[in-house]
Amino acid sequence: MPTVDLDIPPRSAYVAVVRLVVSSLARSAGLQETAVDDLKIAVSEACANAVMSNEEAGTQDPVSIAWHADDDKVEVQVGDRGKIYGSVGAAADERASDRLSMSMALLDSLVDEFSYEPRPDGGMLTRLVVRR
Amino acid sequence: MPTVDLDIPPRSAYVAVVRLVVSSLARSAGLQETAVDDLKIAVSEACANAVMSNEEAGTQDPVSIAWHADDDKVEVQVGDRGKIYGSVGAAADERASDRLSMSMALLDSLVDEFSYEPRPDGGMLTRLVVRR
Amino acid sequence: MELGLDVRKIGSYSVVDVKGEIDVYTAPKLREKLIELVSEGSYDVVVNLEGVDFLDSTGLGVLVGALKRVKAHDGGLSLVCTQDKILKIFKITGLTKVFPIHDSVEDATKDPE
Amino acid sequence: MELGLDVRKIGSYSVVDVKGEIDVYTAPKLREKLIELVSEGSYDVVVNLEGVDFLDSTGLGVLVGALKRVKAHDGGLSLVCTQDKILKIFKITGLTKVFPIHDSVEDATKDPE
Ligand SMILES: Nc1ncnc2c1ncn2[C@@H]1O[C@H](COP(=O)(O)OP(=O)(O)O)[C@@H](O)[C@H]1O
Ligand SMILES: Nc1ncnc2c1ncn2[C@@H]1O[C@H](COP(=O)(O)OP(=O)(O)O)[C@@H](O)[C@H]1O
Repeated sequence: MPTVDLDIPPRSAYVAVVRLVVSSLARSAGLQETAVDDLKIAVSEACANAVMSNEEAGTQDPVSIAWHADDDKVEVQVGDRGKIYGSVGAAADERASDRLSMSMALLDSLVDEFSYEPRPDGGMLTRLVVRR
Repeated sequence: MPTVDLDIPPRSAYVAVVRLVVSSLARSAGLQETAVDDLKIAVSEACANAVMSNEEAGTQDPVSIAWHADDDKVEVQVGDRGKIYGSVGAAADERASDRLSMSMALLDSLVDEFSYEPRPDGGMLTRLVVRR
Repeated sequence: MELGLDVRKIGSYSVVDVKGEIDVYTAPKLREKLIELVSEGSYDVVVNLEGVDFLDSTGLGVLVGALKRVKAHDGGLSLVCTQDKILKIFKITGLTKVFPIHDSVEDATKDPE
Repeated sequence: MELGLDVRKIGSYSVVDVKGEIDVYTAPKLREKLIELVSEGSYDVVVNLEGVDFLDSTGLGVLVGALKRVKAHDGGLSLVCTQDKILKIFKITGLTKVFPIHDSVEDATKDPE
């Protein structure tokens, strides 16, 4: 039932504070330490993806993190208004698609349910579910 | 310029996460350690006041914390939709008005500017400013 | 968030070692513990705040309430605190004049001359 | 958020002791440091992750990029890591097959037989 919403500027410096919030809420929600760490990494990845596409696109719309815990699961949604990620230019010699595929591998294996989809009104939405 | 918005359930268990967020943002914004601590206490007080009036009123509307930093100041607003605070019943033998007057003394002395006012549409708004 | 509350007897004193953050969420646990002590007949109470990272007005309210309770039994409540950021809270609210504040538990539990 | 980056020479190796969180914000600082090392002629690099609390895909991307760079000079890049939560990140992304991962800096800087 309890919902926490956090909006950050779409800039990489703010992802750390999201990790603090998620760790704290996950611990308070009674998740085990490993589950707390896994969810923290997953949410951080989702935010990194959102922030990078926004930094690239130069948008100012916030990245929105929604935390929702109930008796049988924790769900975190990360939404942004950046451009679609695949089109982001690769920085230097680290190809962005290498990074994105590693990010997707992490998201996929660290939570019980994961989806990453365009939003009808622009940007992407990452949905993460941890079952208790 | 950068704005961070955090909405928490109007329950006391969530005030700790607000402190984490404020400390982290204040430190990143370059405030000195004492100023970080002072702002953390002030925001926590504002949230405690908001949460207590909501718990008393049994409302579910979130308490909203807005962080806004620019070159010359940091401003934090804490808004709620609870009932007006003075009317909250005192718990046991600790009179709520004693606590509230201590809270007001802390708010008043820990930040450079402080106001605590009813919102036109219900609830209270606390505004805190720290000048750099 | 856990609030650590350990009680030990030193002479006629009951010393409560508090660990963690005393805020609107955890203060009720401290209140219960202090009420329990008084109801068990402990009227000379020392609250050791050296392990406390954070203290807000709800925590102050609990301490003031406990002071009133022990005073009703001719007892006393003193604090142990050397941390500047916690002492500041007592100064701002004028409570340094209300509570005896000691540098150590040893000091707080010395028998009156 | 600060990322600690200290470089020391052990024999022919350049050891980078990293402290803090490697994420989308701090990873560029690590990338710069590793590019700087290679441009100064250090092709045998050890990245010590024992002081790292957090590592994400941008950090992995930087390590993979640095590996490619030292390999272009017939060098190598190995890691020091014993923390389960960090090793897990390398396992999930298949990078345990790409990087030699050692238990200690001593191990990582032993001369090849
Ligand atoms: N929803 C998803 N779930 C799992 N993997 C995904 C998902 N979306 C993309 N990927 C993976 O991420 C990597 C990068 O995908 P893509 O955005 O198409 O990158 P690029 O356009 O740079 O090739 C690919 O390996 C792809 O399989
Ligand atoms: N905006 C404010 N600034 C400073 N002190 C205030 C402010 N609002 C209330 N207070 C103080 O808080 C205390 C409690 O005020 P009030 O809400 O009127 O309590 P009660 O109705 O319980 O008497 C009083 O001591 C009052 O002076």
